[in-house]
Amino acid sequence: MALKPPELTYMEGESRCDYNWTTGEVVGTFLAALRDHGKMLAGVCESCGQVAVPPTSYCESCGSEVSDLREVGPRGVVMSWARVADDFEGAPAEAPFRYVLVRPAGADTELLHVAPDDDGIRIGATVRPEFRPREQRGGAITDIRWFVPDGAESEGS
Amino acid sequence: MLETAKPSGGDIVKSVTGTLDIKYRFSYGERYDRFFREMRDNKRIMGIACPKCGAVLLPPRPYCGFCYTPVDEWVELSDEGALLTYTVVHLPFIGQPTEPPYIYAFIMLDGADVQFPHILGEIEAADVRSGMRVKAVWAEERKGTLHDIKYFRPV
Amino acid sequence: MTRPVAVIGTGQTKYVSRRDDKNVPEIVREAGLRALADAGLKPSDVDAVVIGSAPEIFEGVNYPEDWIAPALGMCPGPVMRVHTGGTVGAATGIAGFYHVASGAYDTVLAVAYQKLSDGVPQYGLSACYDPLWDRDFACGAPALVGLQSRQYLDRHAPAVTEEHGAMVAVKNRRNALLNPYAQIRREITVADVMSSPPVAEPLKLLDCCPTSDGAAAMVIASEQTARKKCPRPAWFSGVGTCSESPYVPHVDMAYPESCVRAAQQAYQMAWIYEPARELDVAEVYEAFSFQELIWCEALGLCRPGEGGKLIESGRSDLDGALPVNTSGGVLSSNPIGASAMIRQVEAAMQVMGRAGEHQVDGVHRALAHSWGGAIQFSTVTIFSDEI
Amino acid sequence: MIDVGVVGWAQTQHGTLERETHQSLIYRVVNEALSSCGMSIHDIDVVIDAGSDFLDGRGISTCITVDAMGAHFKEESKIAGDGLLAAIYAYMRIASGLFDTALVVAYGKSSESSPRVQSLLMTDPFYLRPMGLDATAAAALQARAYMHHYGVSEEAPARVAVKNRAAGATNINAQLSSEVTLDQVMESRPLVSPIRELEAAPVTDGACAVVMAGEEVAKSLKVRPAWIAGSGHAMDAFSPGAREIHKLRSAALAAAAAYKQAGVTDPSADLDLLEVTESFAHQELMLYEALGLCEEGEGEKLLISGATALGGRVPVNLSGGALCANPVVATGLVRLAEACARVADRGEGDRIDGMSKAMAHAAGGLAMQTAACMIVQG
Repeated sequence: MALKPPELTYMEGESRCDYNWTTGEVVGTFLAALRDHGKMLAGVCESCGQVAVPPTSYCESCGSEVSDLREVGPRGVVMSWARVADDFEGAPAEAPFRYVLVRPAGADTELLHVAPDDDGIRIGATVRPEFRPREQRGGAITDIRWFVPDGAESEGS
Repeated sequence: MLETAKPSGGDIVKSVTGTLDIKYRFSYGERYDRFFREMRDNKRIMGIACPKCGAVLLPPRPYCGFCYTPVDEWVELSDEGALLTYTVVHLPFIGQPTEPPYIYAFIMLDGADVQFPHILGEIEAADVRSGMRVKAVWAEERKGTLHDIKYFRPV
Repeated sequence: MTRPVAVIGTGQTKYVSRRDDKNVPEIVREAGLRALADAGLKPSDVDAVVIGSAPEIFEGVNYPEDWIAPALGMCPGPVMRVHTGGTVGAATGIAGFYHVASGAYDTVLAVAYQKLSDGVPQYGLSACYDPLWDRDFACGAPALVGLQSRQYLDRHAPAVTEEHGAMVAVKNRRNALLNPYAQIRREITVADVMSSPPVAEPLKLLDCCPTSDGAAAMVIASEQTARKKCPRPAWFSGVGTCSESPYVPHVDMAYPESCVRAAQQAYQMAWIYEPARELDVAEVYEAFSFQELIWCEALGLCRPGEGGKLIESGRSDLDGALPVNTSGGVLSSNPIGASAMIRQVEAAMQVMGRAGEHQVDGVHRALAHSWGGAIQFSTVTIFSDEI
Repeated sequence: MIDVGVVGWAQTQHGTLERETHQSLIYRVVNEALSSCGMSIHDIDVVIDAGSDFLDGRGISTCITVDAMGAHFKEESKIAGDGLLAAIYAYMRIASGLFDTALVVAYGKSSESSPRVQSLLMTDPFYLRPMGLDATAAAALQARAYMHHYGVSEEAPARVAVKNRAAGATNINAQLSSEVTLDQVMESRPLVSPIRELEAAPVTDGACAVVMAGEEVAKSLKVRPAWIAGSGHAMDAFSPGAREIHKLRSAALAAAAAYKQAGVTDPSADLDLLEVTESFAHQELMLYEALGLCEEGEGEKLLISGATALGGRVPVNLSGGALCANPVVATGLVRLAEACARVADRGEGDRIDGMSKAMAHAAGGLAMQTAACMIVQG
């Protein structure tokens, strides 16, 4: 009664679960403003005055309440970027594309987003958000399709 | 405050949905490999005996959980044993291979000192009693998992 | 000997099935700021934060402390997350105790939370089982505790019956009527419990805890700060935890040895010889009704097999000699990762005299218990009104 | 705080260990750590462990590893994050006076799932996850910002990889034990540029265990301990865009706390060795600055001076660091084990003459949001 091959090496498994995350008022308002108005709102800390985008209901810098939201941008400055060459599952854009940290005009922090793989995307460059058409927006950070170099023609327009 | 910035076109976004789907490759390791191949190929349930405290252990590990001694002595166990405790599961859950209601049980196999988890078949829930004798019903097609036993039936 | 450490403030959110106005960090912040306010402190008075939550799969974020801790106004600062399963809320409070007892920090904020409605709780619990062993048969927590409850009932029949479990459910839901934070606040009868649908027999729906969103927090401080900030601190007088393997001979789910040992350790540290007589209140982690009886036996609050007699006698009622689960217990609110800390919070509040309508008169010593894993992790914390 | 010594340590061979389970790895490494100091599991009062449920594919994975750690009927608690944080908690336990000995265990088997997905799980559901941001992309943004801000050359991170791979070539436990040239690194495949394949840590399975004891027990053992002189940990803001991403504020704060406790005023003079968690090569340069080995922006200069290489003034990662083996969760605890081996006077091969004080560093979060440090001395 010898043991036969094949050896048992791996058991395939998966963890699959659906989520429905409560956003809270500040996050929910920010996402709705993207969807309904194509605008970026930043949170203003009532104590240290930091203007943070995207906003949280508490200041990540000093911990105080953030109760005032104000529009920032739409133009912003690229503070850093990174180039993705290969596609991956769940990628926010078709490769090649670039991740960018953009500081919108009037904000003290940076928003993480994506940009086309364009030499105009470099540190210090001015960019502007390109929103998806109104009917394609669902109230998500991806309602901004990406940030393009300011002055560039948007694709398909 | 928030009101001033609230979009007039619609309500705020109350929640965001998403799905996690993470794939794993769980290593059997040398012990589970041997254990499940014995089930798959030979319809045998194997325990491991601790040389120090003498306990016959399940599931197979490289050590005795009780006295932390290295263990390596494989012992064949009976596929028959006594029902330690049981519960009738009515609650459905994601990924459940058996449709509820079913009887989930801890069985003390003859020759083992640690419980073996499985389900019961060929018996009505009302007739189950702790301590009753049960025996494995082996699956025709076996792949090296606990499902190589279909269920335990009353003796 | 270790230096004295006390709870000087507590905070809780209202426990609800779906908190739809705040996200996870915001709920944690709510409880944390309430605890600080209760202690008369500001976030800047805190030297370190300890966070606790159960499996990350509940909310689908790994290392959630990285996301959440900044909401407590502590960043940049020292943050540590404890992660021990069902016991985690208590293990978080205990980690807070060691942060201060070690002399490393003076004032620590300990927060535990769960937002179960963001995910699928029973799936999260089923994923706790070994994928190569018992995952396919086990079903969340009810199946495991179904096995435990059956073992307990069979051992002590006829002295313990299914009705005794129902009486626990009735008592704790009645206590919850007095607790503004409790989720389930509805009077029920033994008949209601007995006729509720089966979940994992012998557990019926009303024998089971709900799933909740919520957070609980404690401010834990050194003697110097406690004396300055709190008229009646709840001193940590006994702390014990014990883990056990589920895969060793003689595992006894009906009288878990990890619980017995954790209690012995805590009693020894607190100089308690007769827990049933010397304790004034006890909060035990009864996620399912029969567990209250099992824990009371293992903690020495009654003799083994006398759990039925205990609940029948009224001794564990709110106006009894040793009230158990004055808060309404886990049966009334269950944000899993916070549930064990809620036990500590209630015990501390009873000692501090801040338990409101469910305050028991003259509490000097209170016990908080929790269990976790495959009924294999136990914690016992004793709070006292004097060092 | 009372004196606590690290008395025993061990790590597994690191690599893709497909025939090992979490339990077999843990059992072996714990036994080796115990025997390194002549102790038995029965001498251990408390076990503090670190693991990641998502990485393990199980909730509360201690349910089935607690016995492998020898924690049956013991005090045991689990910390999320790196094993070095667990070591800090174990240190507190002994310092409280309630425990004489502690065992610290950390393990990770990254080969059982996708590292990209694992790091994506660290993102929040609202702002970062929809962008698919993983650890490499976050580190790439950090690398570009850092290099731009201080005018760091493109070769500088590659030089870190060359240095650490050379060091790793002598480390018998390392996963990657071959030297690489500057050209090889520069020509390696871009992952998320500016990060290249050879500038990123490998996918590793491995475990580490450390035994600690209070003064009395530590002095009663036949082997000399490495005494804990200081420790600290810190967390920065979560949002990468809300941090000054070209600096490592959490590492600076964690180190400052450890330095204060240990009486270290000039780290590059007072420390003889550092073991740091450079999951990506540029991070070692940033750490030189954050940990006070040089001025802000001078990391590349320090590297080129040779000060941080073997034989230099303040060697960093003589083990080869995370670039040669990165068993996540255990990576930082491995740094502690390596640091102890270099400074403890145990008459073994690993100790380096003249070295008496070393610091171990661990990192966590996207783009090093969190840090932990522990200083040990022989």
